[in-house]
Amino acid sequence: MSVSLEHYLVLSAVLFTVGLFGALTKRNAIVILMCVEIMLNAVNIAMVAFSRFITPELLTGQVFAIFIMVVAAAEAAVGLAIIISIFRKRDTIETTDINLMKG
Amino acid sequence: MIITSPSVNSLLNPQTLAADWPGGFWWHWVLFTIIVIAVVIVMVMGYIYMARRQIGRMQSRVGPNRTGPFGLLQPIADVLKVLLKEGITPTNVDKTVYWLAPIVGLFPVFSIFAVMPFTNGGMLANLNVGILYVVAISSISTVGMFMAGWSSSNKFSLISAMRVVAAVVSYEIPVLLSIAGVLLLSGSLSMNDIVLAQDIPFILLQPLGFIVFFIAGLAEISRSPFDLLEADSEIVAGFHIEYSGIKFALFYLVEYGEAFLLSCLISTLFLGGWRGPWLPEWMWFIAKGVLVWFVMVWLWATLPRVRIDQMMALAWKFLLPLALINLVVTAIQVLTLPEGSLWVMIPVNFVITAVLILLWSKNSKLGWGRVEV
Amino acid sequence: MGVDIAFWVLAIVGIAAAIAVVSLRNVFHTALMLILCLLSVAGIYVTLSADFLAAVQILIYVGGISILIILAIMLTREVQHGSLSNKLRIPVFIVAAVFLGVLIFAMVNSPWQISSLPPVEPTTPALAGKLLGEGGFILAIEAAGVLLLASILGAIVLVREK
Amino acid sequence: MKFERYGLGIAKGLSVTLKHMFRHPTVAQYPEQKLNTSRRIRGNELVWDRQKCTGCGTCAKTCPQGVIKIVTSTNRVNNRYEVEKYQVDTGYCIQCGLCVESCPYQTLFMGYAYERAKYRRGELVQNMEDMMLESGKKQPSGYFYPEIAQELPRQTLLVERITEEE
Repeated sequence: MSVSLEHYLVLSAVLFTVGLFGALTKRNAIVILMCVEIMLNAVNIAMVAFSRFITPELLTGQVFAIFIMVVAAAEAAVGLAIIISIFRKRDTIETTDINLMKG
Repeated sequence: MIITSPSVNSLLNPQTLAADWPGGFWWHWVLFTIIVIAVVIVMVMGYIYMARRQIGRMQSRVGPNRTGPFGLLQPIADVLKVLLKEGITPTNVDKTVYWLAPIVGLFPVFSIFAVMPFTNGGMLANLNVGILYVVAISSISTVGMFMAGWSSSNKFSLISAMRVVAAVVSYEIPVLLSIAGVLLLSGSLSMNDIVLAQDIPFILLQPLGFIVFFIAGLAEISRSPFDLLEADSEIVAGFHIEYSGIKFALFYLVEYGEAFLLSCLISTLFLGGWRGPWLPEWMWFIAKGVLVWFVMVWLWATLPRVRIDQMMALAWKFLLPLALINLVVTAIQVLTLPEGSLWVMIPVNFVITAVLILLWSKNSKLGWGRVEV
Repeated sequence: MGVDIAFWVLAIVGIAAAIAVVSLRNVFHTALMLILCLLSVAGIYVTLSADFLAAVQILIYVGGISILIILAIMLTREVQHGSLSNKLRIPVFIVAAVFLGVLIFAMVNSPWQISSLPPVEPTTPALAGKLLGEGGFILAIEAAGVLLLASILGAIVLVREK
Repeated sequence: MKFERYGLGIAKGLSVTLKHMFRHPTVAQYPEQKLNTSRRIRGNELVWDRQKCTGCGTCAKTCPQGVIKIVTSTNRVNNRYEVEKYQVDTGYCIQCGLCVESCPYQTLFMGYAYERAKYRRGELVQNMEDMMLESGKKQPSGYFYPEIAQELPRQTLLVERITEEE
């Protein structure tokens, strides 16, 4: 069976779901950030697969993938900076312990 | 399996391949992969020999001269000695990571040589994204070093690994920016096309880019004077303290393989690669690489080791602004200068380089203003 | 044929690595598995004939983001505590499974209009034209540049010691 | 205009190392080439003149390590001591030279040789036959004996080899 668009989309969906599961269940903030990266990558796979199979002459999907990478890089930088400053203040990065705003 | 796929084959640019270069048969790929790996290992041995002899002479010593004529067999003796040693696995190491680290470090070094143009088109894979591939893959070997440093469960190796990461993260930026200057001139990412574009070697057109790339490259592969990740006086041996036997040999190979890689890259990007009169092409390529290695060992024998804060300051305050200015100046020159008048750039760029380095070196002090560069 | 084998190998490696990321307890191993997952995604890009994107993926994710993540792990000393789950484990698993089912159902049953054109080769000049040329995404690029600058400044301000 | 701040230091250093590279190396290739040691070297062996020795045993008494062993018998004919056994354990010898200085008849000398590495500790014990001056194999050092020192060759130094070349 030749690899088609559906294969890539299913791969993308599985990766996205795994990332989603991790992002919602993990307690370590850095691991949550990693899971978000996996989700962004899953979206990128879907983008590039659409670009390859539906509009191969336009490359718009790849352009969007590049923008998603830029946003991911910015998000990682700021996110890790926030995590490190939280760690400095409170000496933990367990999301269950960071509950100052909880009523 | 990936190689035989039509999609990847179509990534290769068939026009720039020489007529007698193999393309279609899988055993050609296997054969030439083995040849490239063998060349790398032989050159690494040659580099080790050359470094030891040259440093010896620069310190008024002789260097190894006992094994074989002129000590030529010394690297082989070294390799045999290291391989025959007992491979010790300390108790508290993270076993899987500890065993995988040398392989993760070694694999990128070999795979980069797939896109290195030893002759005109004489490369395993003429990728369209050649230089980008080189920069991308070389960052994987940092992960190997970090794995080694972390899994050894040794404070010294962890400090060393942190230094590796800090150095690579900071110096990646000047490296990429100075490569971008070259790419503006060559108009292609393919390594072979970069060499083909060098009617004038880019070291003349990009003197500032060359200096930035050379210094930042030295820091990335942690050669002296930026070898503070294995500063023996502070942190014993760096990230491979706990390694012995064949695993240590692999790290040694990575270290000198990266040196060979950097000299080949400089030869390709700035010195005109395989281009040159009279001699065969591959000989020019190797000769330029050896010349670069000579300069690297010369610096190694001369300069004292920098501190970590000096290293960071050099990256962010000195190299980064200079690389940015170089990129902007090159872009303006490429846009405004008419076709075929590249030689005008040579004196202009040399003047700009001299002025910028004078201006910036006045501002950057090392060691509370006592030792100044 | 080669593309098929490559796809299956890369897909299985990628999914296995992703599952390892969410299930391993050692945070450093998690980061290494993330790197493996990102590398296999780069391989997936190659099978989709997006060579430039594959190289950029390795450069940004493996060379940049994962190194930063490892650095953050080291700075926060959370390796000993491990990466534990919170109380929502089972409900989230059910929700994720249902979500995956819906996604796959929608994807498989949608009538995609597959184009038979060959992919653009090489992609680098085409992408450059798309990004920077007439009618391209030059405004978005400028915005991305501003975003990156803002995030760098923000990160520096956040982690700066008083 | 001073250029000390503009990277001239690096250039100076590089020129120094380059100069050294084309200079003659200043090391001696040891097993083949040997430098002359000091004329007054305290080599790690003793040389003993049997003819002049009276067997008084002063050397053994002064030795702080107590490594000199001397056994004598009385010779009634010549009315003197006959040395039966004289041995030094050079493994414990600290080369202080007190035995040489204390010898009233000037029969004991420090050795001039320095290559006495052995595989067994027992082999370091110097016997009577091994230290005799008469055998001609042993060269006494000029330590405490200026007249012997004058006959020995002058010491050669690595520094001299450098100045030779320049």
